[in-house]
Amino acid sequence: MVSHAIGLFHDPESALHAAGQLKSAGFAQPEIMSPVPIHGVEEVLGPKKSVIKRFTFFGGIFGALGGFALAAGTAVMYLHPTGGRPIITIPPFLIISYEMTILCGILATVLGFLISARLPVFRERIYVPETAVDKFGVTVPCDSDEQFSDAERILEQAGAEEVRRLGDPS
Amino acid sequence: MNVSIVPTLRVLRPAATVALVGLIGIIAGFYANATLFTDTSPEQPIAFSHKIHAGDNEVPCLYCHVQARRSISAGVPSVNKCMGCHLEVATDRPQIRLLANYWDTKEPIPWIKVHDLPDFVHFTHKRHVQAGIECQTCHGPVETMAVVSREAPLKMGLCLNCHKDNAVENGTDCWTCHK
Amino acid sequence: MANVDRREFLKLVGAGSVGVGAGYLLAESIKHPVEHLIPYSVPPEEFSPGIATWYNSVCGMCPAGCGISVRTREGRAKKIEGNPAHPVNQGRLCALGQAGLQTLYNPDRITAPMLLQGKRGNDAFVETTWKEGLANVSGRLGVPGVATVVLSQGVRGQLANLLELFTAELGSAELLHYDFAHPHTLYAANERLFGQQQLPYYDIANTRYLMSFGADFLNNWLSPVHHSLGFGHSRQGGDAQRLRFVQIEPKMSISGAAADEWVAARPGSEGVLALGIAHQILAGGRYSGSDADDWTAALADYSPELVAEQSGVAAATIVRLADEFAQAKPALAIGGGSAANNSNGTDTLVAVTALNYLVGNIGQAGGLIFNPDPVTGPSASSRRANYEVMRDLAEAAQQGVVDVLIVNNTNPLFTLPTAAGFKEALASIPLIVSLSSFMDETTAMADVILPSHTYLESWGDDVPQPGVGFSVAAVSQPVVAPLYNTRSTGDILLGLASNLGFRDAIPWTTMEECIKDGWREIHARGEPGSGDFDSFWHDVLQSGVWGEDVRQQQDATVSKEVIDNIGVAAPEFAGDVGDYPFVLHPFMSTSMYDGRGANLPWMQELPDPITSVVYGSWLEMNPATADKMGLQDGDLVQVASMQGSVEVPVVIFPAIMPDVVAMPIGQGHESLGRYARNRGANPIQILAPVTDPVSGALATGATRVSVVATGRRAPAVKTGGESRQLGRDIVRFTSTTSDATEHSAKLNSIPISVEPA
Amino acid sequence: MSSEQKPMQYSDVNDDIVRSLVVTGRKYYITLAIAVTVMVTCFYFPWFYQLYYGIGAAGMNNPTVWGTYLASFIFWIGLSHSGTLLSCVLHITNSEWRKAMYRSAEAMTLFSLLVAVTMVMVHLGRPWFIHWAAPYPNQMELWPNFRSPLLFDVIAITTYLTGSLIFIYMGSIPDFAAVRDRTSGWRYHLYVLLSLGWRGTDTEWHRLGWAYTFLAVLIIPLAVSVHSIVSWDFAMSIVPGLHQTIFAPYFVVGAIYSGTAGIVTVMFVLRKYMNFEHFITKIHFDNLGKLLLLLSLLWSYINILELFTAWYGGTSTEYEQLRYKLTGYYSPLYWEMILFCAVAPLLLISKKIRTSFVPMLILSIVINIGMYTERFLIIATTLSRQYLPESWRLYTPSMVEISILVGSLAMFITLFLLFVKIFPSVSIYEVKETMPKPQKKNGDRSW
Amino acid sequence: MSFMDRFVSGWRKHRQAATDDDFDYAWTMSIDLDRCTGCGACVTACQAENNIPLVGEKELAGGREMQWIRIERYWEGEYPNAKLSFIPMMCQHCDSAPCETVCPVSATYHNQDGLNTQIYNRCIGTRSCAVYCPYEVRFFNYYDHHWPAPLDQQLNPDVTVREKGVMEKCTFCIQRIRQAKDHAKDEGRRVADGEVQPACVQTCPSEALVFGDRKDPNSNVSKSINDPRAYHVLGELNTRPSVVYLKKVDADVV
Repeated sequence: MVSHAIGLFHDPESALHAAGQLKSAGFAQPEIMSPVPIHGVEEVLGPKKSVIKRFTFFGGIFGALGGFALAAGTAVMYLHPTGGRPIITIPPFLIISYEMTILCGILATVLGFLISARLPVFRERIYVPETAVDKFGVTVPCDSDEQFSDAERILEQAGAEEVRRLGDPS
Repeated sequence: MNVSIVPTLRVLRPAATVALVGLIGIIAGFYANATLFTDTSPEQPIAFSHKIHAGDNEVPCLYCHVQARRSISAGVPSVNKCMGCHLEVATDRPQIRLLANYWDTKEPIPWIKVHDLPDFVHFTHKRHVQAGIECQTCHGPVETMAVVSREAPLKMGLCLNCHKDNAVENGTDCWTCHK
Repeated sequence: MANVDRREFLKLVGAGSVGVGAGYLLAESIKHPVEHLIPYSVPPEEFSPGIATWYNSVCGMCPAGCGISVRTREGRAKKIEGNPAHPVNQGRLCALGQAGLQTLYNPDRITAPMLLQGKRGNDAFVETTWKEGLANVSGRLGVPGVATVVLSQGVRGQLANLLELFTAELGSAELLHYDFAHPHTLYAANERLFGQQQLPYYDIANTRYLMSFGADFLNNWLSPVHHSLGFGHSRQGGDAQRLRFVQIEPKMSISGAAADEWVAARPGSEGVLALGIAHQILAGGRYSGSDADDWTAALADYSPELVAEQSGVAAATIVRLADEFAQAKPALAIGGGSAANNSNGTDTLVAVTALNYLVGNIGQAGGLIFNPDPVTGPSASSRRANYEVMRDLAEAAQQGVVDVLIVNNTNPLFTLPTAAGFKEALASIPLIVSLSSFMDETTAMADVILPSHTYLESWGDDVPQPGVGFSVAAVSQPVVAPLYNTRSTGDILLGLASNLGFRDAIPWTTMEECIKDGWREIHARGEPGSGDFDSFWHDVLQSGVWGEDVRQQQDATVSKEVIDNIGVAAPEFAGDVGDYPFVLHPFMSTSMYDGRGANLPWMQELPDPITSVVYGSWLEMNPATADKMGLQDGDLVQVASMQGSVEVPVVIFPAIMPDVVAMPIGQGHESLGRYARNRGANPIQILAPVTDPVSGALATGATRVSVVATGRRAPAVKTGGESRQLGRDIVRFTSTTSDATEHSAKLNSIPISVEPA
Repeated sequence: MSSEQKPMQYSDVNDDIVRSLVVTGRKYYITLAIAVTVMVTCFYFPWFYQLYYGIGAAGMNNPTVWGTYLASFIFWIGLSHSGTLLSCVLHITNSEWRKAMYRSAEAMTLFSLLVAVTMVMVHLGRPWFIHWAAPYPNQMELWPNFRSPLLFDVIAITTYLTGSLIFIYMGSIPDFAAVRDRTSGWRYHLYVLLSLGWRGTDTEWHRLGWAYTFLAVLIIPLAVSVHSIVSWDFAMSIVPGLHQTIFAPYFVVGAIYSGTAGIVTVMFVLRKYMNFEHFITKIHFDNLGKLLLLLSLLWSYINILELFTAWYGGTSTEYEQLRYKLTGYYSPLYWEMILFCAVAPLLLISKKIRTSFVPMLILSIVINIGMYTERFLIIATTLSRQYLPESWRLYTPSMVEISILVGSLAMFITLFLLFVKIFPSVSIYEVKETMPKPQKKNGDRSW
Repeated sequence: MSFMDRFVSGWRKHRQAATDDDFDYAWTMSIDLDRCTGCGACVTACQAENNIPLVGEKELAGGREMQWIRIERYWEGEYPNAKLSFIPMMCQHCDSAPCETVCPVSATYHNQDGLNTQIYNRCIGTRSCAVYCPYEVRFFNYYDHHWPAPLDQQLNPDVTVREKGVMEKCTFCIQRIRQAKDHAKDEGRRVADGEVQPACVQTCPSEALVFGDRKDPNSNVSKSINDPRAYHVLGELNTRPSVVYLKKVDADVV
C-alpha cells in the first residue's frame, strides 16, 4: 500500500529545504504544494522543462498556415471576385492568417498547459486544503511504514508544523 | 484529503442528462417537423394521378405542361385542356365528375403547389427543358406517382451541384437565380 | 441507463418532450406557407404564364398623346413604356406617363356607381348598380327643356365626336372641354398671325438655335417627350453643329436649366423683348421680305434701349441675342408658359411667333411647320373652355340657369381660382353627375357618380396635338380587364343615350364599335384595295398608331393689318406694388401636371428636379430677397393675394428674379385620395381673375402677392442635400464638343495589382 | 498596501475574498434587480421591437447607414481594451500594482466584449443570418468573404473573446481551488469543476506560469490587432474623414484610454461596495491616473494630427470634413469631446487628484462620455458629409437607439454583478504574492 | 494532373485580377450630361421596373429615400448668372468596387456580366457597402414595405420584393439582361447592341442614356466611351466605374 507523507510548513523556505532534504535522502521526487508560486524550486528539485512553448509554437504555425489556407481555399471554392482584386488576395488573407495564428496559439497553449500540468484531475490525488491558504506542503510517496517515519523525521527536522500521512487512493 | 473532479461530475450527471435529452429533443423535433410532418405530397382538390396519365397512358409531360419549353413557368393545364379529353374519357369516375363540376361552374381548381421555391428564387423551366434536362431530375419519377410528392429537397445545393457538374454558363453566378 | 429510477425517467421523458415540442414549433415557425396553382378555366387567347404580353395604346396622362406599350404578365399591367412606332414619343415616355399604372391600380379609385345620400360634400355616397345609376341620370336628362352642361376634360378623336353627338341630341345642352393647361393664347396667336386653327409643329430636332420665351417645353409644355427627343438630337445627335438654346423667363424652369443661356426678363415683358429682337433683326437688314418696311414701321418703338428698360434685360444682350438668332440657320423661337400667362399673353406669343416669320423658318426643317387637320374627331381647339367661359358658366349656374352638370374627368373646383365662384355655382346646380375615376374635389360635390375606366381599361383613339407635321392617329385599347365595376366614358354616354332613346343618332352599343366606325373613315383614306378593314384594324391595334404623309400647305403670309397692329401692351397685375410686392409665378410641376398627378404615389415621391422637394408645396424665393426679409429655407410663410392666402415653406432658389416668387401647382387637394389629400397648398386658389382679353385665358402670372413670415418652421421634404459642387468636379464641363486633347474615359482605369505577390 | 492596525495575513485574503463571494447583502440584490429590469426594458424590449419592425426603428438614414449601434460597438470594444491588454503588459513587465486589480479589469474586457457582440446583433439588418459570417461547410457551398474588414472583425473578436476568456480563467484556476475548499453546495461543485482539481503543486505552478506568460505574449498583439481591425471597418473605406492611416493607432490609443478610465470606475465601485479597501489603494489610482494622463496626451496628439493633415491637405472633401467637424451641426458634441477627453484629464497632473477617489471617479466617467462622443462623431460627422454634396443628410439617434444604449450599459452592469459573485474579483494568490512572504519562525532553525 | 500542378495553375489563375477580357459582357452605360434635362422619367421608370417601394413622406423626411437612380442637381454661380446642371446617379457597377470587398458574406461581388451584384437573400444587413460606396447609391430596407392593394398588382414578377434588413441598388435591370441573353441563347448568338436596355435608358426622353457592351467596339456605348467628353464621376478614386458620363458643354467654360 502506497501512502504519502505530507509536511506542512509555515514558510516557503523551510518547505524548500525539506524537499531538498527528502530528495537527497533518496526519496522519490517530492511535491511542494503552496498557496503562491514559490521561487527556487528548480535549484532544489532540479530543472523543470515545459513542453508548453512547443505547443504554442506549433499551434501558431498551424494557425498561420491554416488561416491562409482557409481564406484562400474557400475563396477558390466559390468564385466571388470582389473589388477588382484577384481571387486569392494576399494582404487581407495575411490578416486572417495573423488572427488565426494567435487563436490557434492560444488554444494550443491551453492544451499544452492542461496536458503538462496533468489537469483536469480525474483520478484522485492527495491534497491538503491548508496549502491553498497559508501553509506550504511537502509531500513524498512512501512505500512502507519505515519510509514514512524517515520522511516524517526529515520533515519535522526541517521545521514542519505538522506531518500527516495520507493514503494513496487505489 | 484528496481531490478529483469525478465526484462532482457524478453529482451533475442527472442534470446534464436532462439537458442533453432536452437538446436532442429540440433537434429531433425540428427534423421531425421538417421531414415527417412537412407535407411533401399534399392532398389535392382532385386526386389527379400522374401515374395513370404520364405512366400508364404515356402522355408526355409537355403535352399538358406546355409552357415548360418556352416560359419560366411550366404552367398547369387549364380546365379546358383537361376537359378536352375528359368530355369523352372516363366520364363516370368520381374524380372526373369533380373535374366536370369545376368546369361547369367555371371555377378554377385550387391545386396545391408541391414544388414550391422561395420568392427570391427565379427558376426558369425554359432553359432547363431546352438544355435537355429530364423533368424527373428535379421532380422525381412523377410518372410512377399516384399522388405527386416532392422527392428532391429543392435546396440550393441541389441546383449548384448540377450547375457545377455541367459547367453551366453563369451557373454559379448568384444573379442567375436570385434577381 | 440501466439503473435509471422512476423519477429520473420521468424527468428525462419530460425534458425530451419539451425539447421535441420546442423543436417542432421552431421548424413550424420558419415554414413557407402553402401556395396554390390556380389554372384558368379557359385561358385567354394570348395568355401564357411567365411570358409577358405587350399591348400598344395611348397615354392618357396629359394631352400630348404619346403612344405607349404596356407590358402585362398573367393579365396584370406591369410597366408602361413608350411605343417605339409612335412618331410623337418614339418609344420614350415621361415620368407622369410611367406613373399611369398607378391610376389603374390606385387604391383610392371609385369602384362602383354611387348615389349621394344626404348633404353634398359630406362624402355620403352609397353604392348602386349601373342600371339604377344610369336610369337616375337619364330620367333627369329626359325631362324636356332641362338645361344641361357637359363639362369634359379635353378629349379628342371619337370620344369627342360622341360627346358632340350626345349634347346635340340632348337639345338644350352645352358641351365644354375644360383643361387648366390648354394653351388658349397659343391658339389665338397662331390664328391671328397665320390663320391656322391647329398648333404648329416646332421642329426642335433640326434647329440650331432655339429661343424659348417662357415655354417649359422639356417639362410639360405641349408635348414634352417629343420636345426632349428633339432637344437631345439637336444637342448631341450627330455631326451637325450643336444647338444653342436661350431661355427667357422670370424663374428658371427645367428647360431654363437645360439652356445654354438663361435670361431673366420681367414677367409680362417677354413680348416686348421679342419685338426688341425683331426690331434689331430688321434694323440689321437681315429680313428681306416684301413686307419689310411694314415691319420696320410697326416695330419702330421697340429699340433695344427702350425694351431694355421695360424688360430688365440689358440692351447689349438684346442686340447679341438678335444677332445670334438671325445668324443661326435654322433658328426657332417658341413661346408659352410664363410668357403666355399674362394679361398680354396673346400679343406676346404673336410677337414671339413673328420672330420665326422674320428669320424665314416657316415650313422649313428646324423651324415652325404647320400641322394638318386631325384625321378623326373635331379640331383640338373647338369648344375649349377658357377662364372667361368657365366664369360665365359659374355665373349662369348661380343664377339657376343650369339644371344638370355632367363632369367628365376634369376638376374645375381645383384648377379654377376661388374668384371664379365655381364652388358657389355647383351649390346651385340641382344635379351634378361625375364620370370621374377618382374622388376629386368636383366629384365630391356630385350627386351621382358614374365612375369611368382609367385609360388603360378603355377603348379610345387620339390625334396627338400638336402633331408632328403630318397626319397621325392612334388607338388606345384596354390592356387589362376592368378592375372594378366601372365603365369607360364612352360606354357611359352610350348607356345614357340608349336610355334616352337616341338610337338613330348614336347607333353604337359599345365604345369599341364606335371607335371602329370612326376608323373606317381613316381606312377609307388609304389607297383602295389596301386590304379589308379587319386586317387594317388588326394592324393598327398591333402597332398602336397610324400615320400618313399628308402635310399642310406651308405658305405663310402675315397680313398688313396684323403687322400694323403688332405690339405688346404693358402687363396688368392685380394688387398694389406696395401691399403686394411680389409677382406670383405659379408653375406646373413635373410630376403633378395640373394636379392630376397628386394621387399617384410615384409622382409624390419623384423629387422636383430643381429643388428636390417631395410630397408638398413650397415657395421659391431669390436668396437676396429672402436675406432681406430675414427668411431662411424652411420658414413657413403666408402668401397672400387680394383673393386669399396660403401657407407654404420657403425654398431658397438661386435663379428667380428678386421680385418674383414661384409656387408649384398640383398640391393642396382637399380630396383625391390618401396620397393627395391635405398636402401642400394650391396656388391657383389665390389667383386674381385677370385674363388675357384676346383669348379669354386666365393670366395665371398676373397676381401680386405679399409674403409674410409666420414665425414657424416647416421645411419642405427634400431628397437632396447641398446642391453646390464645392470644387468636386462631379458635373464636368467642356467648352467644345470635340477637343481631341482631352482624356477619354478609358484612361481613368488603373487595375489594382500593386501588392506583394 | 496594508491596513493601519495590523499587517494582513494570507488567511485574511482568503477570508475576505470568500466572504465577497458568499455573503450577499440586500443592496446587492436590489442593484441586481434594477440592472436586470433596466436591461430588459431598455435593451431587450426595444431590440425585439426593432427586430419586428426593422432597423427603421433606429434613426439611421441613407448616407448615415451606421449609427449609435456601431458607435456603441466600438465603445464597448474599446472599453474591453485595457483590461486584458493592460493586464498582459503589466504581467510581462512584472508590475506589482497590477495584481490587485487585474481580475476585475479582465472581467471588464470579457463583458464589454460580450456587450459589443450583442451590439453587432442589434446593428445588423438581418441578425438571424449572422451565422453566414462564420466559415462553416454548408449545402449552399458559400463561404464568407475573407477580404472584408468586417470578417477580420469576426475572426479577431472571436479570437479576442476566446483569448480573454482563457486568460481570465487561467489566472483564476488557483483561486477557484482556494475558494473550492471553503464552500459547499452548488458553489462547491461549480468550483470543483472550474478549478479542474488544482492542488498548487510546484509543477502546476510552473506550467501555469509559463502558459500564462505565453498567453500574455499572444494577447498583446491580438488586442492591438483587434482595435486596429475595428478601425479598419472605417479606415478601409474611402470615405473622407475615415480613410486615414492614423486610424488604427488612433483607435488603439482611444480604446486603451477609455478602457483605463473604465477600470478606474470599476475599481472605485469594487473598493467602495465590495469592501476591498485593503487591496485597492491610492497607489492603484495614482498609477492609473498617470497612465490616463499619458493616454490623454497621446489621444490629443493624434486628434490634432488628424485636424492638421486635413487642413494642410485642403482637398475639398477633407477640408469640408474638417470644417463640418469643427463648426457644423455636430460641432457642440465635438467640443464637448475635446473638453472631456483632452482638457479635463490635464487635471491629473496633480497628484492630489490622482490619489483622491471621488474626483478620479468623476474624471473617469467624464472621459468615457467623451470617448463615446468620439465614436459617435466618427460615424455621424463623416458619413453625413461624403463625396456627393447632394446626398448629404443629417442623422439623429432615435429613442430606440438611446434606450438600447442605456440598456447595454445595464447589461454590462448585470454581467459584472453576476461576475463578482462567481469569480474571486481580486486574485487571491497574486495578492498574496505582493504581501511579505512568511518568514521562518524564530528558533525554528533545526537544520 | 498532379495535385501540385493543379495547385500551381490554380494559384496563377486566381492571382490575377479580372479585366474586361474575363467578362462575358462588359455592360456599360453612358450618360450625356449635355442632353440630360433632369425630367425624372428614368427615376419613375426604375421604380416601376424594379419594385422599388413607396417610402412615404415621413421616411423621406428622415432621409430614407429609395431611388436606385436619382437626379442630382448642382448650382453654379449666383443670380442672375446661376446655372443648374443635373446628373443622374445610380450604381456605377465599378470594376474596383469598394462595396464588394467589404461585404462579409459576398452578397455583393462582380459577376460575369461585369456587373456589381446585390444578392438580397444573402444580405445580412451590415450596411457597410453603403458606407463604402462613394456614390451613395445603395439603399437599405429599413423595414418591410407594403403596397396598399391593388398597387401590389403592378409588382414585376421578375424582380424579388426585398424584405426588411437588406441592401438594394441598381442592377442595370439584370432581369432584362438575362432575358436578352436567354433569347440570344435560343438563337445561338451574342446579345446584339441595343437589344437590351435598362428601364431608365429605355425611357429617357432626350436619349441621354445609352447602354451596351463595351467589349463590342461597334456598340453605341463604345463610341460614347471614346468620346473626348467622357469621364468618370469621382474618377480620382479609381473605382473603375461602368457608368461613363459625357461632359456638359458650356460655352462659357474655357
